[in-house]
Amino acid sequence: MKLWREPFDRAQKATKPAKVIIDKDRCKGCGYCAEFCPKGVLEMSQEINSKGYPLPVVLDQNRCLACGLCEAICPDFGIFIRYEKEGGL
Amino acid sequence: MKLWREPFDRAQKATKPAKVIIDKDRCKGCGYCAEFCPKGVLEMSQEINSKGYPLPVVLDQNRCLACGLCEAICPDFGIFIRYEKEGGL
Amino acid sequence: MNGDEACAEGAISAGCRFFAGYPITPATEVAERMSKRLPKVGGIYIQMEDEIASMNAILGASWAGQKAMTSTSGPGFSLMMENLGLGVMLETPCVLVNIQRAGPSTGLPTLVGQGDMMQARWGAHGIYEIIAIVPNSPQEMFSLTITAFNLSEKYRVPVLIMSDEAVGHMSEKVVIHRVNQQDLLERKKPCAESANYQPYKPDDDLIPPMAIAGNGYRFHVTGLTHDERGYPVMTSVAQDKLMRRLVEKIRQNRDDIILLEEVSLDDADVVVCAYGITSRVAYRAVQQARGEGIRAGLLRLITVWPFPEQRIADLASQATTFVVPEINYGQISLEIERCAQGKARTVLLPHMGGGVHHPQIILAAIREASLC
Amino acid sequence: MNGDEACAEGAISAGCRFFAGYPITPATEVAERMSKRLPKVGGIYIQMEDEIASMNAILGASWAGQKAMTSTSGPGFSLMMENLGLGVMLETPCVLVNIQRAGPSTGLPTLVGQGDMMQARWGAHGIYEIIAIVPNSPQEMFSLTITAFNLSEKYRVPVLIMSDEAVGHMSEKVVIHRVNQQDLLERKKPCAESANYQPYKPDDDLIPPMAIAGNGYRFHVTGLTHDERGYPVMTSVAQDKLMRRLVEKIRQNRDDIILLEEVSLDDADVVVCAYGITSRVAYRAVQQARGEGIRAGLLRLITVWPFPEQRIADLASQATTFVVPEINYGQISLEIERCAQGKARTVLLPHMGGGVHHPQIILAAIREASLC
Amino acid sequence: MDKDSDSRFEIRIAGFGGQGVILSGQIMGKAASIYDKGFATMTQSYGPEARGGSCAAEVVISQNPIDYPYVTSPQVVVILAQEAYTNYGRNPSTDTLVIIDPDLVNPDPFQTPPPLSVPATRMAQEMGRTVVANIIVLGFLSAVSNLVSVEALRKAVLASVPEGTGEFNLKAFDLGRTYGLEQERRNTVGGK
Amino acid sequence: MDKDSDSRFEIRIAGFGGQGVILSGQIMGKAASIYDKGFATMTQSYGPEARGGSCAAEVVISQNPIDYPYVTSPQVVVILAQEAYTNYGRNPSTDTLVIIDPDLVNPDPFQTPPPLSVPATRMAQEMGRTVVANIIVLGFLSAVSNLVSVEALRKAVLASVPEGTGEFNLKAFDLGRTYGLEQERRNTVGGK
Amino acid sequence: MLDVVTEANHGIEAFLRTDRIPHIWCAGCGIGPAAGCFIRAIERSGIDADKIALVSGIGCTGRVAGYVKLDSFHTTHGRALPFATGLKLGNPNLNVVVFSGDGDLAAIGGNHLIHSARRNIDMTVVCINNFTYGMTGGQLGPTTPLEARSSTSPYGNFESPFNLPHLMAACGATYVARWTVIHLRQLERAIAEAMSKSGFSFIEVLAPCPTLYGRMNKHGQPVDQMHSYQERCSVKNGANPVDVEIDMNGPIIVGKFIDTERPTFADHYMQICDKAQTK
Amino acid sequence: MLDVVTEANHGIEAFLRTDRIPHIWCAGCGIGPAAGCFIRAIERSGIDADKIALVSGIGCTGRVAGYVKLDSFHTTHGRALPFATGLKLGNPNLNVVVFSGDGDLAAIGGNHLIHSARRNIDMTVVCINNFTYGMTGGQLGPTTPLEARSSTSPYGNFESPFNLPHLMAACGATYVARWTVIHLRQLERAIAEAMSKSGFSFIEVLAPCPTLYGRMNKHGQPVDQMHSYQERCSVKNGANPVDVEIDMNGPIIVGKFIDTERPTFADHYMQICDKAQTK
Ligand SMILES: Cc1ncc(C[n+]2csc(CCOP(=O)(O)OP(=O)(O)O)c2C)c(N)n1
Ligand SMILES: Cc1ncc(C[n+]2csc(CCOP(=O)(O)OP(=O)(O)O)c2C)c(N)n1
Ligand code: SF4
Ligand code: SF4
Ligand code: SF4
Ligand code: SF4
Repeated sequence: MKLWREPFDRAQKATKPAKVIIDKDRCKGCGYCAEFCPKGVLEMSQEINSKGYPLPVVLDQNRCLACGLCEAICPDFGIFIRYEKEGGL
Repeated sequence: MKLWREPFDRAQKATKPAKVIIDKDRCKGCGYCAEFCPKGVLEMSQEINSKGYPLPVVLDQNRCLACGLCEAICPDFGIFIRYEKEGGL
Repeated sequence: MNGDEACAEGAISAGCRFFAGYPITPATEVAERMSKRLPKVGGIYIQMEDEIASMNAILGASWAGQKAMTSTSGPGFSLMMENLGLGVMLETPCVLVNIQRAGPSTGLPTLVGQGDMMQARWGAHGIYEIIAIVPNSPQEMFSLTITAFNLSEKYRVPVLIMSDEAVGHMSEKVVIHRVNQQDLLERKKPCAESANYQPYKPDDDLIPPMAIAGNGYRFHVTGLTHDERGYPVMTSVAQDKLMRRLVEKIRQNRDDIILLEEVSLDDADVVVCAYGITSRVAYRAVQQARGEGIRAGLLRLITVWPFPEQRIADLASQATTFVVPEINYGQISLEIERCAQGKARTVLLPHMGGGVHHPQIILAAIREASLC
Repeated sequence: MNGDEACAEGAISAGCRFFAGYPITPATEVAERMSKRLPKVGGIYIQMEDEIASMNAILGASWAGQKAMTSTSGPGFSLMMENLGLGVMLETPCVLVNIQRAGPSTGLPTLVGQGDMMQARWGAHGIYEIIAIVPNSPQEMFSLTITAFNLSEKYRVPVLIMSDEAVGHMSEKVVIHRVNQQDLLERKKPCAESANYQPYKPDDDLIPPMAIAGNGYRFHVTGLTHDERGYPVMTSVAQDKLMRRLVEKIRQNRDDIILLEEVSLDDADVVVCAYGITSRVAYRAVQQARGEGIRAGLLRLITVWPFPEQRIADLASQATTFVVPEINYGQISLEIERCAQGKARTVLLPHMGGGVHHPQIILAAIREASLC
Repeated sequence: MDKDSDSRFEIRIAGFGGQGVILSGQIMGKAASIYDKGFATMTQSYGPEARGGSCAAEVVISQNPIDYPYVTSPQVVVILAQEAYTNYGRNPSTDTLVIIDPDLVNPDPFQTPPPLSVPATRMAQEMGRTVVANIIVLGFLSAVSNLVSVEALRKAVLASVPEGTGEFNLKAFDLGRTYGLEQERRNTVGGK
Repeated sequence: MDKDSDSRFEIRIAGFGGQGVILSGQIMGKAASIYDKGFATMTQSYGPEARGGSCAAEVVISQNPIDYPYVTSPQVVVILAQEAYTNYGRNPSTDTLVIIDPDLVNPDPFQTPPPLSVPATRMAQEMGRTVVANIIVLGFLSAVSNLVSVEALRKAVLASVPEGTGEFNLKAFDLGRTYGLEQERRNTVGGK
Repeated sequence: MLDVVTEANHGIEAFLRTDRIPHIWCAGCGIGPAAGCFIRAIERSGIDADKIALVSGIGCTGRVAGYVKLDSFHTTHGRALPFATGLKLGNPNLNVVVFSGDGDLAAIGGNHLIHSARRNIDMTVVCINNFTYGMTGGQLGPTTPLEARSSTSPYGNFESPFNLPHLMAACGATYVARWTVIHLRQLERAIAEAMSKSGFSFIEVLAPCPTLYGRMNKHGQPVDQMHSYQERCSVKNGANPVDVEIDMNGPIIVGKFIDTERPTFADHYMQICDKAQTK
Repeated sequence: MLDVVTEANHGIEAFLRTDRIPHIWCAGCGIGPAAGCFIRAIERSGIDADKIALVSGIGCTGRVAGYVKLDSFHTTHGRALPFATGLKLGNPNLNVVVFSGDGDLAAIGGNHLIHSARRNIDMTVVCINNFTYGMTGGQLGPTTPLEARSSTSPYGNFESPFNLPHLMAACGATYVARWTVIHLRQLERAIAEAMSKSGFSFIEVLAPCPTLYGRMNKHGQPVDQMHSYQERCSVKNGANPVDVEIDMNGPIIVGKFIDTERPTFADHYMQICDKAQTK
């Protein structure tokens, strides 16, 4: 079931290159990030962490808008966007 | 200083013969009865009761409308209207 | 069934049809059970806005004729204190359950403590005497709750059930026996005609019959010091008369009220005195000590308030030492020390809470005491 | 100036610049005086919606760096108990004044009582130790309020002033001496850099330095059982460590804290032990007894909590009897009985409240005791 | 220890709330302790009523610190209500001076010696402000006894009444004092 | 007095909140005390978390009334979280049977005897409802020990799960039991 | 003709504990007239007085429970409402009236007030607003207008007061009115109406406290405050509660602001019981 | 590239007590996202974080004080507001934020809530409304919609809930808004706005409690409640608070309802001090 979604300030962020990082120890597998990512970048996987919670995986990093929604909605401070420095590391 | 006054349901009560009775032990001399009687039936006097409170007196029983305002406004349940039984006692 | 649930069942069996409460760990299950059960038996479950309101609601319900109960734990118990005093002053039957956790303040909400024992006696301002009983198993949570209602109705006083998280959350088989009507005590009803009824005119037993609202007595009750008519009287004479009666109606009936469990005390040199969950640990230690040939015994306080002064005094003459394990930093041990009058030593074994004593600690204390 | 007003003046002199309260007879005059004085000295007077709020507001103000006070009487004192516990747990300096009236419940609101003495010690749930002092004149209401602030800042604990209506409403000349800055104690400030600061890491004296809000420490405090970082730790080990420290920081400093007034005790056979207004009545009775040649003396408890156990024990070895007049049905007398360990008798002279003992009653008890 | 007994004087003022009973006591105490440089203690008892309940002030005055602060055998008793008379005024010890307001108290006609009378309430009413009745009583007291000095009393009155009403209160004081001085039987108590 | 010691069995189940640890304990207790007509006590300890905090149930089973209700030397320990393993599972006494969920617990490779394993969480996930993991564990337990009778356990499961889920839970129980019976090393404890 | 007050010749005497009168209230206190209105409202409503339970908290107003001859409960400060809730739910046949002060109901008792209204407990609350705490000597309360003097705001009040009808409206009270003790018949009618109606009713009654609030705010004589009401009040039935704030000297809107219906706590609860019992 | 979370690469880490995370909240609990919004609001507002004091009561939400790295106070159940009042008045330079649960703030703490709003104490209150008491296991609370299940309303809820924005409006709060944790940017902006503004601000945040409220009310999966918000919410800034009631399954109005100015307690008090000092 996929519902209407609100892409958060897509305009500003869409161009910045970014990487989605998941902290597996913090994640509790609620599925918000996967469910509400406006571009379907994430998906819940069969992998479970040490507490038995299922983990999300990044399906396709390139689709990511760097909108920050997953980071903001994650109840566990467990996922975040690492913006690449201009010109790389 | 006499202000605007509201005669309470004068219509119904005006005809009944009545007598104003003051319980001197209860009265604390606030002056409400005298101040708010729509017909000026009562007046505060120089007489004081056993607690030193000045007492109201009935100036003219005949002016009384038996509206019941003094009875209702008295904070001390100290004044009341005794309606005469039809045909007297 | 756990202890909390058994307590709720005991209340239902005792005829309690009104529960007002506010959730708090580890007492919430009492309320939860009541919220399931009461609508089925036509009783009222209401969740109030806080514990103060809960306490007052059960007082009101009691004056409407209901057997009423509330349950809480430390923080809520503290909040109930003022109006527990009102209950005492109005002589209102009701039951207040405290499933003790470790405090002070929010402390360890999910873990056991026995730190509110003195508060049960002294937590409200002013002069009063109270009844407090301490179950040590789910089965007793059931049966002593019935006892609590009975005492409360009989003596017209709020009765406290001072349980603890360990017993409240312990699951054991509970036999819910049908309670005979004659085993349920009810408050005395007034026989005076309504016009002559005086709400605080006691019978010879110091307890006044109790009218309830709505029956034409047109009575008045007040938390102010009052006379037998229930009218406020602002004098030390009225205060003296009222206070003595309120206190004496409990003190003079100590023998009827106080429940104790005694194990191997006949020849005991070392008396372990314990209550609630700690008594079950102590039991094990006493067993072991006996196994080692030490003349140890267990005095388990079921009733903690009024305090069994006489029994302690008697044992003090017999034994050399009281060993008092409690999950606090010394409360009931102080009372024992007082009543022992220097005739026997009192050894406190404090546990700060969040767990129970290891039986070895009590055993060690018994051993040491037996050497004195 | 009456005792209530003198108390307010003492607070101002001690540097108190925050008062939160709720009116209640006979403590209202403390608040009234504060509401007049504080705006003049740039302090905050706030009348809260109830006593619970008042208690919390002074805790908050204390963490904002203020010396803060509230005042109340029995019913309000009962309501403050839960958050007095929070004050203890957070180790928050503040002063709480109880002008005792006769209770329980609403009781005799305008008349004297001493029925909250045990509540001062045991009124909140859980494990704690507290400081409570009892003035017996308006002058002492002034000076002991300063003492209360000092103890509170020094030991990081709420300090109770357990006065009574008689002293609170008694008018006597009060000398408001200027207090030297060096006679005012202030809480220890942290010297650690903010990054390393641990709000509950004690110094050797068991008392942790206290940061206040807004200074970059980014500290956390909680009413849950916590470690030295102030973080909740839900174990009995953490509870044990914390409770022992909170209690011991008071108990180990008994000698510094406890204030007693002793009159003619050197050779006393009969020791009258009293506090607050009752001590002034007792004084008269002891005088008269001495006049009759009886070796009577007065031990006046200025500090009631922590209880002067040792002094009582010592006197028990010297005297035959403690005579304990109190305006309640026996509270401090129980502590005396406990500490006397059967070496001296304890005779309680209860007064239910609404007035003070007649000196003759105390004298009669002294006489009788002297015959034993 | 027994320092205060020789110089100790006790006064009880009893009436009902709203009459300024407590204030009178405070003025007495202030006069004695602050302006006469002695010691004084005032204790009070009152009911829950803001007005009209019975109410009493007990003042103890001494040259020495006062331990026991209550009145047991007063030298002066001022009675401003019938109930108070029944409790305190009817059976005084022989050396007690009893003062009443005759409009508020109906004394036992056989009481000996008969109490002194000052119709303070009526006098105050005539002055236009019943609240000063208590000050009139103090003035009267200053005339018939010398427990505290007149000067100290006047100062204490001034220091105790609301701002702006000082003069009016002193007038009331003087009225009471004049009335007292005019009374034939002068019953001076207190040897100071 | 010393009635319960000979017939006493102790079980500890430890994991984190949300795994149904307490419920498993209750089912064990109910099976033993109600359906097997013995005595049982379950005590619990847990943190403030609704989910995810560490949590343990201790069950004592006996033919006689149980005085001391805590576990001191358990015959069986079920471990469903790493932290619980560290606390309770790593150093059992030699006659203690340790059962773990290998997806949640990384046992010490040198532990002897190695703990029994049942991947209950994964099995439950495969059944479609992770909540039945605890019931799978009970089924497993019924296979590898005989502290309580299988029949009593099944009845207790039925009496303890939400209405309408009975059959599903029994399926889970049987799954766990079958898995247990299939395990090569059968370690039966409890002499009953 | 007899000049003594007997029950026969004075209607409300039958409802007074005459053995306790004279009462403790001051000369000109507005609590007495309000209590009188309550008594006449009982008569007017025709409700069986034996079934009325009267509950008060602590305060000058709280004493009403002691003077009116009904089953009457003088509880603790602020706690009349939860006590009354217990009474009402404990015996649904009772007609429960809470008569107490603004401090009692809205300061310390404020939480119970909003929750009782929210739950729509079937009771009538008469709240005497004298703008101060009377019993304790005239301190600042949650209804004291800005700038007013009180014994704890000697330089003038610095706390904005509640608009009680608005507060009650926000909590879902089904009957909300405000009158003063000069509106004697309206007040009597309002109380009768509220008592006859099911649901939570709240009547704010402005009443003089000449001794304290009056004296400290230039209304030293009892009649002064009454006159001020006369001058400042205008009746506006159905006024939006948002608009009925009271300040120190400005106009005062009185009237019946809300009179509506919604299921009471007991109504809802009975449904639940049915459900539980048939389950 | 590093795959570990460090303060450098994750903006809000600097505001978290990372040594306490993972936190105790359940999978999908809405408190976390709300706390995140608060942290980003601090950054957005530019307020000196050293001057912020964070106060919580007891409850799942109350734990926020323990996870956010500010001077933070985890007080007792219901008492965050008076504690915060003391802090704010004790040091007016503090920016005080109260972050707590609906039960904490509106059940046991209801009286403090209405009085703090009335006094217009300058602080920001973030109230997490998950329609239940989370910490104690999902009981009926004052925000639980009628008919909803909870552990103490097993047959459905029989108490009408509060409309919190209306209640706050009636008490004079100067900023009142409601958002859900799906409205992440709006919520962040609202908190920043409220913190930057003087006066009493109240922000109701609807947040899923999947473990308890959700599970008992047919929203067993975390995402279910989020979807329900998406479906039911419509933004209506400036909506009349009277009209924003929430029921079990009906539409929900979110938005900023009130944003106005009036003098704070401290403003009034300072005037009084001036008066007293020149007197
Ligand atoms: C817990 C508690 N706090 C304070 C008091 C003191 N007290 C008694 S009555 C009262 C205020 C009364 O004010 P209000 O309710 O407005 O009634 P009024 O006297 O004005 O009629 C207060 C503060 C008390 N009795 N109990
Ligand atoms: C005086 C007191 N009563 C009750 C409790 C138990 N208690 C702790 S949190 C809580 C409710 C929490 O609900 P809410 O504020 O809505 O926060 P949530 O857990 O839902 O975030 C309760 C009742 C307590 N700690 N103290
Ligand atoms: S939102 Fe966070 S907790 Fe939820 S699945 Fe994604 S990373 Fe895990
Ligand atoms: S209204 Fe009553 S108290 Fe007032 S003067 Fe008239 S009779 Fe006396
Ligand atoms: S103090 Fe005020 S409210 Fe109280 S009785 Fe007197 S006038 Fe009435
Ligand atoms: S119980 Fe509910 S509110 Fe509490 S942490 Fe879990 S999901 Fe959040």
